[in-house]
Amino acid sequence: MSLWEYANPKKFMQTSQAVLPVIWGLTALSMVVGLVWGFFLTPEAENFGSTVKIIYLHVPAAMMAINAWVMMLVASLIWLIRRHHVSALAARAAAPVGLTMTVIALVTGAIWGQPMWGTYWAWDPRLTSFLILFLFYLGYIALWEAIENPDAAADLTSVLCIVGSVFALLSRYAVNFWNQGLHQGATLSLDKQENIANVFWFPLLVCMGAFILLFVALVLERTRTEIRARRIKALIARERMA
Amino acid sequence: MIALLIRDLALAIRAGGGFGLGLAFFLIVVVLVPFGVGPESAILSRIAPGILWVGALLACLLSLDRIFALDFEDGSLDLLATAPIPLEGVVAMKAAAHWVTTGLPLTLAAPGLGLLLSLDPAAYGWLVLSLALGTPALSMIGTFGAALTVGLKRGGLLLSLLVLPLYVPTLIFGAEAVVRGAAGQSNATPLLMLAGITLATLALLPFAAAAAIRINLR
Amino acid sequence: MIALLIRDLALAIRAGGGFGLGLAFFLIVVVLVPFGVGPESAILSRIAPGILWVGALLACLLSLDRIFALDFEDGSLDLLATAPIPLEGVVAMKAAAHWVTTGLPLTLAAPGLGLLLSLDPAAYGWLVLSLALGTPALSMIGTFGAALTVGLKRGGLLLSLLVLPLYVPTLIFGAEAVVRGAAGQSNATPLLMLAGITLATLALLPFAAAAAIRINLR
Amino acid sequence: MPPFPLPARPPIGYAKRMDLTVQDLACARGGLPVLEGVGFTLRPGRALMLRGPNGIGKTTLLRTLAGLQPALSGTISAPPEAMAYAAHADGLKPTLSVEENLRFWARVFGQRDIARALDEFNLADLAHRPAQNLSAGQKRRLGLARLLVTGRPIWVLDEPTVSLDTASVALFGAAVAHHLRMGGAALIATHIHLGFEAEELDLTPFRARPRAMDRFDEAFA
Amino acid sequence: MPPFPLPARPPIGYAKRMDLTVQDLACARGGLPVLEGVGFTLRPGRALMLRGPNGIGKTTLLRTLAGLQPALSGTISAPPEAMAYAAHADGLKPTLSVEENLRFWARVFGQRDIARALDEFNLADLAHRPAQNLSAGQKRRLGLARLLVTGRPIWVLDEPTVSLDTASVALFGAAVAHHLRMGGAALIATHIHLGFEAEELDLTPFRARPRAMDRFDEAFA
Amino acid sequence: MIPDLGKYAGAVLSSYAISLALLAVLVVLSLWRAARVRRQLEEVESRRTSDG
Ligand code: HEM
Ligand SMILES: Nc1ncnc2c1ncn2[C@@H]1O[C@H](COP(=O)(O)OP(=O)(O)OP(=O)(O)O)[C@@H](O)[C@H]1O
Ligand SMILES: Nc1ncnc2c1ncn2[C@@H]1O[C@H](COP(=O)(O)OP(=O)(O)OP(=O)(O)O)[C@@H](O)[C@H]1O
Ligand SMILES: [Mg+2]
Ligand SMILES: [Mg+2]
Repeated sequence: MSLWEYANPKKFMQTSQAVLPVIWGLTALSMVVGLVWGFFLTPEAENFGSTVKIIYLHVPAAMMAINAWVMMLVASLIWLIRRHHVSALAARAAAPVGLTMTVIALVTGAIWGQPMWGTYWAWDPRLTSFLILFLFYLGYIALWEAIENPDAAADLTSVLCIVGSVFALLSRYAVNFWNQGLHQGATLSLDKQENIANVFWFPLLVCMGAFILLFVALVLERTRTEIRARRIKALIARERMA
Repeated sequence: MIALLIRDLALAIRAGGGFGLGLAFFLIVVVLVPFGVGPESAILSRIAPGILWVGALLACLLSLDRIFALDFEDGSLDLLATAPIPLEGVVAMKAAAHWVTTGLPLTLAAPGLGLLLSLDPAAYGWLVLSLALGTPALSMIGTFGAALTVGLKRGGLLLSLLVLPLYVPTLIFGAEAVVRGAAGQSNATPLLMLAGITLATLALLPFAAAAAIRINLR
Repeated sequence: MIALLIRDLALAIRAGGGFGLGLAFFLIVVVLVPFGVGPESAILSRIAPGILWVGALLACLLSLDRIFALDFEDGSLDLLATAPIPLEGVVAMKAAAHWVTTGLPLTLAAPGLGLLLSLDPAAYGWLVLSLALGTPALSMIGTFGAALTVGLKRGGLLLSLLVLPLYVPTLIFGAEAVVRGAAGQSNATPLLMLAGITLATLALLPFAAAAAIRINLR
Repeated sequence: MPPFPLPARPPIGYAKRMDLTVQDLACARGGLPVLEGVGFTLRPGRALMLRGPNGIGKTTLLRTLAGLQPALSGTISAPPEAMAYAAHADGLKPTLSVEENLRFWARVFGQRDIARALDEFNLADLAHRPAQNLSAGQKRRLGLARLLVTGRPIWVLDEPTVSLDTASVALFGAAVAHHLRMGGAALIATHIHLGFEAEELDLTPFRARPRAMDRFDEAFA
Repeated sequence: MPPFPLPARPPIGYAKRMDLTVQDLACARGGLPVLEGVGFTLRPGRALMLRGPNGIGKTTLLRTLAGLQPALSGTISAPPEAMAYAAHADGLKPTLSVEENLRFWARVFGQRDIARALDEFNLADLAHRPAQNLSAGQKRRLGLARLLVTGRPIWVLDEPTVSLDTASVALFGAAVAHHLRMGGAALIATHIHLGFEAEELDLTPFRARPRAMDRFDEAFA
Repeated sequence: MIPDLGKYAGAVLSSYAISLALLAVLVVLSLWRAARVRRQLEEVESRRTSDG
């Protein structure tokens, strides 16, 4: 059995119906565990004070904001190459989720910035590229909303997503070139696990897992909604023709 | 295909100043900024390269929706799509016409406007060079955005929303090239990047734009 | 006449974000400026009030051509001109709809964008107040400009040219009110002037705009 | 909001039967006289077909009558407020539904009832469809239905049956007939036969003659 | 300027006589099937009138044939490059003169001669008039004259005689007749009689039937 | 119960509040629209089957 079979709407509806309750359950569980652990049960960090607790929201949200765009890019490519409708609709479903994640990362970062850097906003490269990502999400969603023919909208947003990805990468490089910033780097790098104490690291891992699960759950749920909406549209049109 | 370029230029001239309008808008933005920011020349000269680049970009932006919308409304685009010239060529010609009517005049006029903002004398050459390298990319990217939104009535604002993020790298490298050049630092990297962006967009975006138009017409 | 206001608002919402787009453009302008000017917050905070006002003005400007052009193209304007409501009322309603969809959201969003430009904390209140007082004038003046250019295909750029000079007083008093307010100086004069401009344009321009439309229709 | 005059003119119902008498009318297009010496009378209950080759000035004449442009000279007995004008552009908003479009125009003209208009032009099935999803003929039907919600006695129509199929032309004919029976009148510019009887007026004899121009003030028509 | 492929397809002259055979064609509008099972053959020298009530899908069918939108299924024997499409919008630039408009389209289609086109549609007098100063019917004549400068054998026309007076309809009929004599073919959607003989095809039987939809994958046309 | 957050309490609490509120809005809107669309679909389907 090929993996592509899940791209069949009917198969997708069946499978997602079966797994969704489980995913929602796991999401709730891990979200509660991660956030409670992070918020109540972790100590303060040396140079961050209690603000370190923001990390449990900030980092997972930032991670998912980027990952959501990558997922949309992949889904767009699948739609353009293999014309699986579910793929196009999944990209559409993911965009508002990614947008929300971007907003959360921006807002928590801004709030964190006030005590740490003495300002809500600085034109740091990472912050700036997030702002640009936010604009890309807005444009992508606005284009979906603006086009009435669903297939044309899927095609055009896919083209935009691909071209936009290239320009987003380019912007990232340009912004780095433009301003070397303040944002946390290697001092607390997650890549070098030695630098972050396990007390912070484990709840953070749980929170990242929770955000991933939440993303999957929301995208599945919203894709199902989009498929149903398409079916309603088709059925009403048939009624009209009859 | 050349016929298309000639026609577009003729239309721009007939419309009563296709050349002049973008320029005039540029002028006005540059004039408005001192009204908003205040007249101190120290500050103005500090922000001049950036404002000039942002102004050029906005002037470019404002004329984007003309690129295809008129042709779409009067049916020309349908006819061009069925004509024996490749749509990619049509798109490239449209971008070229847009550049000749906006990017080129903006580049030529920028030094004059630099005066108004007390631009550092050392920066004039770099300003013109960076605009000359960067504005073709602005036109081409804008043409792509216009192709995406061609079916939409008065999609002008949506068009801006789609296009402006795409303009970010060009703007950054452009302004940076002027600032560094004026400060006597090496600005080879931003200039090379600018040239690279222009070449890459000119080579690739016509295909994406033509695809978008085909989708929008059906 | 209320029916017209309601319809225009409904159209703005249906069109997929009549409210959102002007706002998005405002955001983008504000984001672009630092790319051009550089990230130093001292400079940004110095030019923030001016840039915010210029940005609001440009966002307003970009949506002006929607005011009458669509109604002209689809014949609605002919029909409205022969309908039993005075054209002056139509114009006023159009300006009101424009303000609700752009001026109002811009005013509300301005403080958030002030953050991005490290606006002086003392300036936030004055920024909102001056925008609230000034944006109705921007909409009304813009409606007048749109009425002047209504017959022209894609007269967007010409429209900008006509309207921008008319915007200058509003811009100067608006930005000045913020700057003085933030510096703790008295800004009663610019605020009064702003209010005066708004009231005068609201009282007089509908007549001029209606006359312009009548001329353009024949 | 600025103060503006409230609608001074009361909507004129069919109750007020109204003659349309045009005398020695001259009208111009793009600054050049197109027609001159046009005269006719249209009584309540009658329809008049305007005929004439392309470019003679039918559209110009109708726009002048509807009050959209001033006449060069001559008199028009009925005020523009008595006329409902319908031209090529139907004044439809693509994103509004058929019903919303019609309801809007009804409210603008101070009317309430749109059911009859939907009915007479067989639009009830399409009532909730956005106007942008209509075919050319369906749009046109909606544009004509608008006439019924204006409540005005004199219809001034410019090529009303463009894009209509035979069935729809018949609907239109019935609507006009009903309008005439109620005491209305209709002035219709068209090139084709509409399937109902009416007087005809050929505009060819009224083509404006180029006048001798030997004084500068005559350059300003 | 980027490198782009030069026009690979040579303009197809009437010399190459071409059948248009359509088999079992289905086409969609706004993502919904409108027509299905459409089939006909159009031979050189023949004209075919498409008939059908408003909204049946004539415009959709013609756009599909002209290559502007993909067919859902079915085959079309002639390539889009053999067809000249003309619809409601004439593709005219208001600020260019009649002659300039025509010359532009001639160059785009690789032709030179526009005199015959001006002549056949009686546009010679208007040649230097900007298109925006034309009346509705004059614009339409210019739009039709464009067909003559495409040099393409199959004309695909959507309601070509809208706004035309009787004399102009006759000009159009003569132009079509000449085109057919030269070995061309014409496919014309219209609601009215055009004054010359042609086979007719009523599209009503091909209206797409709502199919049973009980599986989700069928929601996607 | 709430841990002592010191002088940063405002920052930490507000970022938690805002983030959770945003997530809640997203989840609620998604589920709400899902339910609404499901209901609509059922209605359309039943209309179809009852019509024959
Ligand atoms: C609006 C402002 C901010 C934005 C948009 C932002 C964005 C990001 C992004 C994109 C990441 C990378 C996540 C990943 O790759 O997995 C990140 C990580 C992180 N951010 Fe922020 N950030 C902001 C402000 C702040 C502030 C003010 C602080 C604290 C002083 C902070 C501390 C961190 C830490 C500790 C990490 C994880 C370490 C790392 O991956 O390098 N951020 N943020
Ligand atoms: N702006 C203009 N300047 C000069 N002449 C114009 C202008 N606009 C139109 N005309 C001319 O005015 C004349 C009258 O045009 P009008 O549209 O009234 O004709 P019409 O009788 O409605 O024709 P049709 O049957 O083709 O619609 C035409 O000959 C036209 O060429
Ligand atoms: N975007 C859309 N979405 C759904 N249906 C549409 C859309 N656009 C058009 N339709 C419908 O598709 C059908 C075919 O339209 P088309 O324009 O091809 O008809 P037509 O035969 O040309 O009619 P006419 O004689 O009125 O021009 C119509 O019933 C129309 O309502
Ligand atoms: Mg006419
Ligand atoms: Mg049609």
